[in-house]
Amino acid sequence: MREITLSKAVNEALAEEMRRDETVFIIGEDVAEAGTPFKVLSGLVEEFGTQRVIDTPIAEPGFMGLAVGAAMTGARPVVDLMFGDFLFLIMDQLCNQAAKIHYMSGGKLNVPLVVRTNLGATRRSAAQHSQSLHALVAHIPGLKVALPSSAYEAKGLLKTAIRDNNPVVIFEDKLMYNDKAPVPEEEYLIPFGEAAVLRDGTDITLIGTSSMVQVCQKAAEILAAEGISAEVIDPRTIVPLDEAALLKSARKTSRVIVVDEGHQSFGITGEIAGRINEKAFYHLDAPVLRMGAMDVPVPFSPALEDITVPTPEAVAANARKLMSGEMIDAA
Amino acid sequence: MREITLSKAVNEALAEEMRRDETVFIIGEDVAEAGTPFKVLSGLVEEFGTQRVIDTPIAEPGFMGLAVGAAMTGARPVVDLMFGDFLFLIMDQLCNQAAKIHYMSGGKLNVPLVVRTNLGATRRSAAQHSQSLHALVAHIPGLKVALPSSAYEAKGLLKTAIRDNNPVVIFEDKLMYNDKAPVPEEEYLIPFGEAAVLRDGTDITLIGTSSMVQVCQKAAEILAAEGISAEVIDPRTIVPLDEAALLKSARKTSRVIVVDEGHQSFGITGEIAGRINEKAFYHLDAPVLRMGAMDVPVPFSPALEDITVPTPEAVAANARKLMSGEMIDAA
Amino acid sequence: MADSKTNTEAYLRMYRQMVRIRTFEDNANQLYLSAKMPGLTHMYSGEEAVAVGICEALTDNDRITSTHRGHGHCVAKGAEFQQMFCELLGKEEGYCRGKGGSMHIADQSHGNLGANAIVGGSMGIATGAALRAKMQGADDVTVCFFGDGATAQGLLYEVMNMAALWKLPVIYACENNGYSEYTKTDEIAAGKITARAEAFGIEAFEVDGQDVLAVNDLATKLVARARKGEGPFFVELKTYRYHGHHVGDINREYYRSKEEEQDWKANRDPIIRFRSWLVEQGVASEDEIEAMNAEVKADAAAAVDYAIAAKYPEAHEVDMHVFTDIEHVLA
Amino acid sequence: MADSKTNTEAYLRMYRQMVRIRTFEDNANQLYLSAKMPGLTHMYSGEEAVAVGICEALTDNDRITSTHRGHGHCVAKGAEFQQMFCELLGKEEGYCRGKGGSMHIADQSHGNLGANAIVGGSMGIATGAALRAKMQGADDVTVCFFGDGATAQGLLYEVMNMAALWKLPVIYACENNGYSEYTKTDEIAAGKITARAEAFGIEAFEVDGQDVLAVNDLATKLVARARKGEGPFFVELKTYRYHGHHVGDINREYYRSKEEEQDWKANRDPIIRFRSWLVEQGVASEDEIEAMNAEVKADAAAAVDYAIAAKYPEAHEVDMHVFTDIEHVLA
Ligand SMILES: Cc1ncc(C[n+]2csc(CCOP(=O)(O)OP(=O)(O)O)c2C)c(N)n1
Ligand SMILES: Cc1ncc(C[n+]2csc(CCOP(=O)(O)OP(=O)(O)O)c2C)c(N)n1
Ligand SMILES: [Mg+2]
Ligand SMILES: [Mg+2]
Repeated sequence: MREITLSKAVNEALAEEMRRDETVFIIGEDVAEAGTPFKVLSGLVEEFGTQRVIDTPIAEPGFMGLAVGAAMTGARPVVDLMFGDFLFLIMDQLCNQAAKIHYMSGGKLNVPLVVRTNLGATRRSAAQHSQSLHALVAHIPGLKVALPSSAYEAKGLLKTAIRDNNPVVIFEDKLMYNDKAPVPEEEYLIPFGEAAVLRDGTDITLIGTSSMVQVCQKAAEILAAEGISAEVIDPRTIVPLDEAALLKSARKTSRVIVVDEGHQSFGITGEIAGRINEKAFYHLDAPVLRMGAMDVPVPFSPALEDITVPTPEAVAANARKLMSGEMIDAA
Repeated sequence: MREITLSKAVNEALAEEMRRDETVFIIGEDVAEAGTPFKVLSGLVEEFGTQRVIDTPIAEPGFMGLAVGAAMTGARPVVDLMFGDFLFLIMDQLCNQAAKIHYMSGGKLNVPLVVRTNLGATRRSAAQHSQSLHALVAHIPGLKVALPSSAYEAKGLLKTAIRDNNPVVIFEDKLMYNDKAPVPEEEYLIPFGEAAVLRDGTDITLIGTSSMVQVCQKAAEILAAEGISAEVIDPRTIVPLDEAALLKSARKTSRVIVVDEGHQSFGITGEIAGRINEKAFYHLDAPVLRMGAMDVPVPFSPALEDITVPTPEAVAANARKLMSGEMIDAA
Repeated sequence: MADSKTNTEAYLRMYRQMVRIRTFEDNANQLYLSAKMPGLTHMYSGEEAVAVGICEALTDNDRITSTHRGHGHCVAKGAEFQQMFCELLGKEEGYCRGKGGSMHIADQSHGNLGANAIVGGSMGIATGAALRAKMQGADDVTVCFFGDGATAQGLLYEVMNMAALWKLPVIYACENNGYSEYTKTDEIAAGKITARAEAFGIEAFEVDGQDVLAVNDLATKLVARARKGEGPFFVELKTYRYHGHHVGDINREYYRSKEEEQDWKANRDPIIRFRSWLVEQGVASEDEIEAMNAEVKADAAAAVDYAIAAKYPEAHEVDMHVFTDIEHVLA
Repeated sequence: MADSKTNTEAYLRMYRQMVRIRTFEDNANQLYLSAKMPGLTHMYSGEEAVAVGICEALTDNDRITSTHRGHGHCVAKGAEFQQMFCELLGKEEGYCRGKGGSMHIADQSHGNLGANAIVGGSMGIATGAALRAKMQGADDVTVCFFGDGATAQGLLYEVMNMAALWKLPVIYACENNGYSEYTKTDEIAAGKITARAEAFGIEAFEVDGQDVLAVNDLATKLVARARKGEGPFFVELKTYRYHGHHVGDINREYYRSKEEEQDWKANRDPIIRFRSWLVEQGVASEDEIEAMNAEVKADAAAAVDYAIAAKYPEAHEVDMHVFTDIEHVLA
């Protein structure tokens, strides 16, 4: 199969959906000629024109609000939010408005929009351009949340997001834009709420999201070399969450580590660990371990930044601890 | 001891701190003559004048920003955010600015401010005036988060918050403003990071936050009548979190329910349950149960709203399940 | 332009709509006072000429966004008493199946995109609806209603900038009733409100909001121009609310005098003024008007009775309408 | 007013500061190109007269807030090369111990409250610092620097409203360099920028940002007036950035021509212009100027060498400075 970058995969998804459905449009800062600072959208304005690839002023709450209104009246806006950190600016329009309008109207109004944004540190971009804020939106009922971990997933999930009749927030990993993966030429969609088992294993389950899927995969390789068989699962969407797949794996391996790049406390790992602990409790040989980004603002200095994010080595080390029963003393 | 309302307790805390420290001031909408819609601040403008009890236009991001700047230059602003739901409007100033400035400046700049706001449903105020959004701010490193559950705690925690050199968000329960509790005449402070054991018990631990403390207390009474001895713990602050106290109780009783009024998913209960599961795993006879508000926008209709929030009966029912071993089959 | 027959119909329709709003509010207030309505609500009484004068210039394809003080807009845009009262009481037959309540009534069938409990929260939505119309090549116009207090929200300036840049068919209708909750407008609004729109190159107008014909005249002209792509426009309508900020705001002499209220009611009431004019002009006789009033009163009474007797939504509706495609999200 | 001796000193100081900025940027760019600097940075070259002309009118007690393009403000407000380069390279001796980096440099000792990576993010902070000064009865003035693109952020209008209502000693300095990232200003800014401030009753001025004397003249007058309580003020400074939006923005002909760039550099360079004037007026000879230039160059080279050799912060610093009172938050 051909291999394309995540960036290209996103671009294709948008182009295909815009060709298919003329109500789809893109709105955000420097999305047209510039094709965004990440150059993800290059070429789209040439095909679809400035009426459907709309450059806005630097007014995130404003254009997010416009997208809500356009979505309520029949369009399918794809909002380009340049950095995930800017979510803080659009929270009211996203969480008080978009997320709630279908419910508050008793099902009469729909808000079919997508917010495309990103997450991930270690780009030396410091505390306001490096956050992974997916937990915040996952906490708000009415929003779906997708976390692709490869070019393949980025395309399939984005196409699904655009066709969804609900507001969806999709986070791409900034560091992955140039990573290639096999992506079919033919059209495909990835349904929401279906986790992918990326590697089968029997001793321990590594649940990774987004950027942390690769980390889990690498950890699994390290562990394999030591004779430990790790299963790697990628939930792909955290709302809806494929609880059944996660529980199935947990019951099989009896040991689980959840790895996510959001801050560890009050984030994704607590939720997933909480559900597994509750619903697979008697199958577990050890507590579910959680590994998120450190609970500190992301530091600029490379000497500090790199240690704030889980690494394959750290995941493998924790896996060994779980296997050896070391956690028993701790707990 | 005299009994006063939570509203009066907050008012006293502010008045005392404003008398003690002239850098303390209040800023927000209708805080002066009107004393806020909840009338919590009545009388303060008369004592401290409009220079220190400042009525603002309806511009939450704006006055939050002003507070950050004033705090960085030596003042101690207490921001009055009329409804917790409006947090979505101030997230950038609170989470990208206030929370990170001390860290980003390598410890050179401080942001000693307090955001006083509220949480809680069942007031028939619908989806945009009923949310309990403390999980969102707890997820952001650099913010302390206090959740008083009585007039006594409201006063002691607010005074501590005002003296803290970091940004603190304190959530009052809207429904509790008129609830009375014993509050000493003499000055006292409640340190952050120290949970309160409100009721001793041996069979099960009920961890409740804010509005859910009363629910846990009532559940404990129901259970006591049935011969089940429940311990009730109130963390009082969730950042910092008194993990040691929670673990101690969990290890003692071996069964835990965490009850919180924020949405259940990706919220407070997952974090607390996650930590207990991890660190007290081999002491637990059953999985830690989590009870949050339903993962739905808060509905207006009383017929629906009341069933979205945990009740004493529901907590007691879950406690019985845990005691009877019913959860074993489920897990 | 229109012949006298048409004008007569329009005049009587406008009169009738103003009376319907006043009558609706009187009943809503009564429901509150008799503790039959859950929560609080904000009365539109006194401002009827604004909503009616503007909505009379619109078709069902044109859209509006409304505010916390939204009953007037809702009635003026064509809504029925019965579904409105049902919504206010949280009943299943309400416009939003009881899930929205007073602050979230939406009536999609007549182009009312909904009230909003976030002050200024619908400015983006209205502008986005206008963007959608323009993208579709439709000549529909959207009117965005908001109060003087809402002009303090930065979102307004973000969306006016985009509306001006892109010549969107949106009319910003600022209902200046002199108060922002419990505060006089001049204490919270610097400079001149219309100048703020003009600074973005938007034509702005001031009009007496108590004179339904003046409002309707201006609205008719601006709507026609907006349809031709000459928008956006900004209109400041000077008006007054008779009740407190909400139904519970009874003792309000600390922020405005009884004399002031009395003066507006006695000398500038939009219904009394228009009624005299209708009689003077021979459009309707006193008797005809009294009959119309009585009919409206009877309609309202019947609707209230109906709503009181109507049923609440079933408990199982609580987790419906969170997403369009998941029937029961918690099932 | 000032005697010629003083003027001479001031002139030479301004010239020197402009050269220092240009030299700093040339070195920073070189560090980027030689892959010695982590991340990206935004060059101030071309805009030197703005920062220098304004900051020359301020004392160390006056404050500024800065932007993502902040090196110029930082140098002009008195910062040292060594600590600045250390910060850019993420070293422990940097102004922020390497935690902030280019986009977050703050230098409290000279009243620089910090750069900001959120466009418009410091508008509230600056206004709040002015509020604090006013509350203290101090006559300190705060200057808020921001770009033309930032005028699209609603926050500006929220804080200008409050600054105008409360007559705060703040000067909004809009550096209009014609571009907002990769987009021309007139494509994203409707109407007239100064009119937006005037609409709030704020006196607004336009000035040639390439003429350091014109900038300094105006700034001196406005600072003096602001000290007397006649503020706030708004100044639009027409200027130009020589480099791309950031150091990585190399191929930029799709949004602006090489001719345009060449024209500004050749004909409107603030340093060349001022240098000629100094020589013409006999304030300094060509030789003196060359000597000054050489000295600055040597300073910068030494500082760069120092910074390259300097050490990174220790790993244990990663969880310091999250809170003022918790040494290691994750300990
Ligand atoms: C973002 C936000 N801030 C504050 C409030 C509380 N609040 C509700 S209505 C109101 C006053 C609105 O004044 P105005 O816009 O003039 O409308 P009016 O009530 O006069 O019709 C306020 C402050 C709110 N609902 N939303
Ligand atoms: C809230 C926010 N939106 C977008 C960006 C990305 N961004 C960084 S600088 C910039 C352009 C700023 O333009 P202007 O204010 O004119 O400043 P200039 O770069 O021209 O100095 C943009 C869009 C950001 N950092 N913050
Ligand atoms: Mg008003
Ligand atoms: Mg610019």
